[in-house]
Amino acid sequence: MSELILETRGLSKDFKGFTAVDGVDLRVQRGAIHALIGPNGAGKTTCFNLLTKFLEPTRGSIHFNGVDITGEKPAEIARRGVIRSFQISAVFPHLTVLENVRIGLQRFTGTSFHFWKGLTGLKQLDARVLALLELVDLRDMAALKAGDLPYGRKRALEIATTMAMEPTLMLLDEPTQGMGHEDVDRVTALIKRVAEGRTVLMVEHNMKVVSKIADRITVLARGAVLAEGDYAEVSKHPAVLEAYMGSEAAELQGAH
Amino acid sequence: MTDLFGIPISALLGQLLLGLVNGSFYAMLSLGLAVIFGMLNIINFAHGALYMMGAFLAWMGLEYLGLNYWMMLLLAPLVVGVLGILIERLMLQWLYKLDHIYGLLLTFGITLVMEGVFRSFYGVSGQQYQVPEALQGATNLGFMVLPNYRAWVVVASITVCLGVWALIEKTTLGATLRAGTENPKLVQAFGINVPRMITLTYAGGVALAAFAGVLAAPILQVSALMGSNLIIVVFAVVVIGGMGSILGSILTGLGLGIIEGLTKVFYPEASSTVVFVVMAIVLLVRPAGLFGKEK
Amino acid sequence: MTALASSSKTPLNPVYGYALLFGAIALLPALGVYPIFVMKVLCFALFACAFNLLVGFTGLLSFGHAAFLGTAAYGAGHALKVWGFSAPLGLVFGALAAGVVGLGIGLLAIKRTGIYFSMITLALSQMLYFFFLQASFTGGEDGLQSVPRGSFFGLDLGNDLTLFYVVLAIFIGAFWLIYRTVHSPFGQVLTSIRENEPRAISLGYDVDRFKLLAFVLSATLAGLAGATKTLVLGFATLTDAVWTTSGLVILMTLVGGMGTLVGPMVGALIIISLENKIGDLGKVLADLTGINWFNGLGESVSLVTGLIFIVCVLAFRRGVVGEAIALWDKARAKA
Amino acid sequence: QISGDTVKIGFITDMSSVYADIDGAGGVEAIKMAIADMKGMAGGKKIELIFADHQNKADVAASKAREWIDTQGVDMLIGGTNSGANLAMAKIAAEKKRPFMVIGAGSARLTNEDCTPYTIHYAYDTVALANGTGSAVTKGGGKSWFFLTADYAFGASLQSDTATVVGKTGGQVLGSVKHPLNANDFSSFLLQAQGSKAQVLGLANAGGDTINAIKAANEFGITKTMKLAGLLMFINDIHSLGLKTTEGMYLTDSWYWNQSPEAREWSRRFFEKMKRMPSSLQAADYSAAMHYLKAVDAIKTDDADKVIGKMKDTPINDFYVKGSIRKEDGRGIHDMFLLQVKSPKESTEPWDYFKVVTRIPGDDAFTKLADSKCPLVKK
Amino acid sequence: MTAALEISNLHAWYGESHILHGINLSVQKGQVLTLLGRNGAGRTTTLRAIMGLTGARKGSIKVHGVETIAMATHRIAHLGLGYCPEERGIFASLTTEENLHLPPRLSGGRATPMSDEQIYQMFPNLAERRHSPGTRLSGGEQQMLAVARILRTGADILLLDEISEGLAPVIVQTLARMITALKAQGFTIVMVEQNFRFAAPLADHFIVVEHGEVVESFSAAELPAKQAKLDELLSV
Ligand SMILES: Nc1ncnc2c1ncn2[C@@H]1O[C@H](COP(=O)(O)OP(=O)(O)OP(=O)(O)O)[C@@H](O)[C@H]1O
Ligand SMILES: Nc1ncnc2c1ncn2[C@@H]1O[C@H](COP(=O)(O)OP(=O)(O)OP(=O)(O)O)[C@@H](O)[C@H]1O
Ligand SMILES: [Mg+2]
Ligand SMILES: [Mg+2]
Repeated sequence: MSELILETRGLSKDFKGFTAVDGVDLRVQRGAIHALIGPNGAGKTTCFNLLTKFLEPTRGSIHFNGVDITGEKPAEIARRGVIRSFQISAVFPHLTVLENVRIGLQRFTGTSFHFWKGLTGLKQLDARVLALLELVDLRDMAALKAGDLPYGRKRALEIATTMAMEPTLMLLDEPTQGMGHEDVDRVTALIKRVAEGRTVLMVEHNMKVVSKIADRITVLARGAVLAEGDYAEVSKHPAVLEAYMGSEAAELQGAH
Repeated sequence: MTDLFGIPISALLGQLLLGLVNGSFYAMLSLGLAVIFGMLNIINFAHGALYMMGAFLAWMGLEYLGLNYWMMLLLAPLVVGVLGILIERLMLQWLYKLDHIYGLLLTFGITLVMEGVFRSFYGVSGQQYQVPEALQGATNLGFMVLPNYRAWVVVASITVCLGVWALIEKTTLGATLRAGTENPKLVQAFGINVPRMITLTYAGGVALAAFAGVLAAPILQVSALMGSNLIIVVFAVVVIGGMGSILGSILTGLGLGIIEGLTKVFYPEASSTVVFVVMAIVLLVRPAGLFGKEK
Repeated sequence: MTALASSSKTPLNPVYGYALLFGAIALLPALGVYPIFVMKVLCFALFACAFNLLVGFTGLLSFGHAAFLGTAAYGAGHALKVWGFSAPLGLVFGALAAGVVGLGIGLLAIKRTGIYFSMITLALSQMLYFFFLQASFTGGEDGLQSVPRGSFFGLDLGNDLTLFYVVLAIFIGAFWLIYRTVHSPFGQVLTSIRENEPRAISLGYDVDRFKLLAFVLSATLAGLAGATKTLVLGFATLTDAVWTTSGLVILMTLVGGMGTLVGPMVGALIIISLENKIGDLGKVLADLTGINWFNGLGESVSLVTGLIFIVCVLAFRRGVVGEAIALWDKARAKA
Repeated sequence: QISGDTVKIGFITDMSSVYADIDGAGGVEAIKMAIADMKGMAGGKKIELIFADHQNKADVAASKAREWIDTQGVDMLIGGTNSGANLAMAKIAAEKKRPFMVIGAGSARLTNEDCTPYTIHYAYDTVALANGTGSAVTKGGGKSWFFLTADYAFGASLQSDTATVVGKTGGQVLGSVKHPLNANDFSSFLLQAQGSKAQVLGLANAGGDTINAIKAANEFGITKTMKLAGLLMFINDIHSLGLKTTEGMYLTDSWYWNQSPEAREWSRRFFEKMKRMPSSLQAADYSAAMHYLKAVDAIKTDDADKVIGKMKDTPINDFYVKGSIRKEDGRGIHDMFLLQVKSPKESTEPWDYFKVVTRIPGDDAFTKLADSKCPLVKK
Repeated sequence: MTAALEISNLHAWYGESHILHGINLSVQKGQVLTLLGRNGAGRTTTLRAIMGLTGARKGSIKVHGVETIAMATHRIAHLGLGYCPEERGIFASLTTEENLHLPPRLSGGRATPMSDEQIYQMFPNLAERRHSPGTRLSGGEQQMLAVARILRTGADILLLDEISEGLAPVIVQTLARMITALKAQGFTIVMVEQNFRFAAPLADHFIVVEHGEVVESFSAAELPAKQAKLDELLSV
């Protein structure tokens, strides 16, 4: 298999004459943690929505593992192993933590349309669910309603559910947004841990997180790729400093 | 004389004109629904009942107060508008944060209550309302004799529809309304009392329904149930038009009136279903409706 | 869902609770309760439970469920009366007919959500209503009359009591199926779709197909209710198919508690009793208050129904059973 | 031996919907008048009346009837308006063996295909209306007809019954157009009717549809070129439309309050209570209740079969009609009247609406026994 | 003298995320305050909280001495606030001129409202495009429109969120001149800026926000002394 797990060519999205994503060529290496950064409204979330086909691209194509998936439906793409999380927390609030993760695993049993069956068949999945919860330190909370979890824990649960899908490519939209310091550190470590053996593409504003774990960074601005490289390269890139990190920061840096 | 599928062209013209009369009602009612939906995100099920109330007010005005048609054409929408304010302030405003479904259910409940009240006071066989003096008689158009009142209905409702359209598309007030549907929070941050604007929009929307009701009073029997069959057809009109544009709801309303009129000639049995058939077809081809925007 | 979730934590298995409930219902005729009334309530309870499967567990508010009740009522009636089907076959035929209609309407409506979905189901069911009004086999305004009861696997259904137990058995069977569906792998996916549809999609579920299956299931069960009603009352009329009946079933579910398993049953009981007894209630009120207007209350069912709707939407959204569960949860949280 | 020591009459009709004015509360009052005229007693026992609104729903009517018989000990049922509801009630009454007197429903099926030994169709039926209006109008010179027909079973049977009569009496049907039930607008259909150049427009519909059709016919000036004939209309419809709109229309009814001194006398009493003149149905409610109570009083039992026998044996002779109930199928046989609506000038007092054009003898008006489709009739 | 704007211990939430954790600041009449901080630090949220546009709010916000924490958004605005949002908030269904005329005159505004002529003089681009739909304007023009729109209302406290973002240097210079002019006219201004070079010469006072808290607060005079600290706080 090729080195590239995901590649987009000229990916664009217009909203009523306004181009939110403008000819983006994104190349994600297999096994990398790839960060997508950029100012607010740069088109990052829109990019995610295009990659998972929650939005229909206006132009351009998407290739996953060398296959053109531009024409596929969201659920099909998910079944290929491209699983996303959402910018705004996305758990199933009235299901328990355990059930939340089990929904993810359940799809592989092929019984999802079986309305006449009891839940006993699903119980056999519980061991795996608990193992996943262990991974995100949620095992103790397995019986709680997901809606009752503190915010940071919900994000962790979301990651566990995403993990249950055995994703080859995880798309995380601002996984640390709205979290306190300790939660941020925890989730950062968690992402690092779960990224082993798979590929992660994440949107993140917190540069601490990005600098710590991202292998590669793409900077978007006004819908187009502004720069690409590792953290050291990107953080020195003048255009990036200008558009995202602030040119004065550089000036200040230069000043001392 | 030339024929089309065995029907003389002149007769067909007459039927088209009559379809336009019915279409005027659809247009006015779906316009009100569209305005309300645009601002409040509520499907106003009570629209039919308020239309009925408009017709009743016309009748009551004449019966009890001796107020003539023209007075009531002004007063009935005002009274219903005030009722709309009460409905919005006392009930609807608590529902905006909830699923839109609750607005639909609440206004459905209001419909039942209003129909029940009018029914318990006036029965159902209906009241008689005369065509106003000035509009009695008919005009011979050559291909048909058109009662003057029906001509007035078309003129009045198209004028009102275009007026509302112009108000919304061309004035500051309309600009505020449009902005309010786009981004209510920001508009409020500019110091505009958006909740009050919403209340007044609702009042305006239902006043349109009442206006249609007064227009309908001399043509139809004024009865408690006159709105309840109409409203579902108007819903279908709204689905076909797509809730997006004001102009869309007007055009769809008029267009469907005409399609219905033609059906009455060629296949009268289907005249009550044709709207729904059109709806099914439109949904298959364009799920968002003719003028609607996706999502 | 909440009903089960909370009771599953208690040591008492909910199955015992249901057994107790149905046992009590089975005894009602012996206690002198009019069996036909109970059967009617059971039919509507089934109708409401089927409806609730869609709105309460899938989050889709259909405003056209009368279409399924009506289709099955006419279908079963025609099969029993004209084609001479046996009672069980007639019921199955009616339910399946409703299921097929459900598939058709579902395919058109499922693409949209929220109020659009409601309006489309409403309009399509109204179209079906006009069809029933005009089709010759329905008897138009007069309805399809004198449908024979026949026998059910050798049991003579002419006897009200026999019929009662058969209807109860059908109800229990259907309720079991609903219970099963809610607590099945399929039900889990439905719940997840209702709670967060985009998330469910991102987990690889083709939500439209799940919704469609839920819609067809709900239609079929609503059909079973309609077919059973025809069998009990001996006729099928336009009332079964008219849009106000769709409104009624929403009210039942709302009053009882959307998304609870027993709620719709309670709602059906309350609303049907109200329809039957409101005249008496009016007389009592008139005597108590001396206001003569109350005497006419019996003629104002729709007014009272409307008021209940308003009160429920504004102040009582969880319904009787929903509120009870909430109280219970609160009390236990304190303990 | 009177069951439950009371003679209990159950009256189920439309009290809140389209037909509420024609029968409804006024019907209840009429029956109460009958009970009062019996001094509240029949066969030495108290008479009781219970009534209910069926909201024009057959299922409500049937469930009520069944429940009353099963749990309230109702001895006799009077059925108000709505054929569907009455057909359903007839089934229950027959099953439970209770006399069932149909007043407000018009469907001739009640004594034809769906007849039972317990059904008495007392006041009128669509066949009688068709015979009355169809033959009288045709004979009176309205030779060519066009029908405006409500598109459901009842409308179709009204049309076909009338068309048959028109044909028999030498008239001709030029065409018809079906309109949906509860149509909101009739102008288009009327234009088609006008295009037919027929002399008579037969309105084979009921209630609100008839009313709206007549209004539109006036508006489009169709009343100037065509005669309107309402195939199922009552005085209350004329009342709500007004004479100006309905002037000159024909309709058939079993009774008119101003037709005789005794009728006037009873109607004044009714007017005292209801502030409106009675419809033929309300008069028939009184008459039917009275006929039943007198039978019970005479034979001192409320046993269904015996009372029915007695009622069929006794001629009816009151302010409502002079006639009888046919033994074989329970059809009430009496004269019918072809009425024409007066012009506003001709009307001298409130509710003075009709001229009696012809009296149609009962034997001509109703289905002949030979033509009956009732399985009970032995041929 | 009461401050034009005084905030103490302000907390704010978006749904369940707790964004502001006790912000304290105050601005005197006629002063320019600049909020600095990294992406996502909570500066925009501070402005939105002042207008009552976040979810729940707690603490105290006084505008000209009037407590507004429990007020409806439109009432807050009428105390004399003009808000220019980060996303600009140009209405797509309105023309440029309609956008400009949308905000009404504020009853409590103390500044002299600018006339259309004055505004068009300041932003000639807008005059040219007054009849085209709002979102057809270029990003820079949209930014001008968003600022211009609140100058007509008579608001004397302006909340400006990243107005220099995405604009060509010339326009940024125009804006800088405009702010200087406004300041001279007595306007009170609270700015959120990423562009330090733009903000530095304009502001009387600086505040650095980090994770929803004020971590530094100093006046323009202290700027050179704080440079190193700032550098650390804002560095990426
Ligand atoms: N459905 C839509 N219709 C119209 N415009 C949209 C739509 N969705 C997004 N946009 C616009 O597209 C642009 C990019 O939005 P997007 O959500 O992708 O930004 P982002 O990079 O994720 O920003 P943030 O960091 O604030 O989340 C924004 O200007 C936004 O307003
Ligand atoms: N509507 C919202 N819902 C949930 N979280 C939000 C919302 N808007 C902003 N946030 C989060 O609140 C935090 C503070 O955001 P804010 O917009 O105030 O940052 P900022 O300092 O203005 O940065 P910048 O504008 O440069 O991104 C961020 O983590 C952001 O993701
Ligand atoms: Mg985003
Ligand atoms: Mg910001």
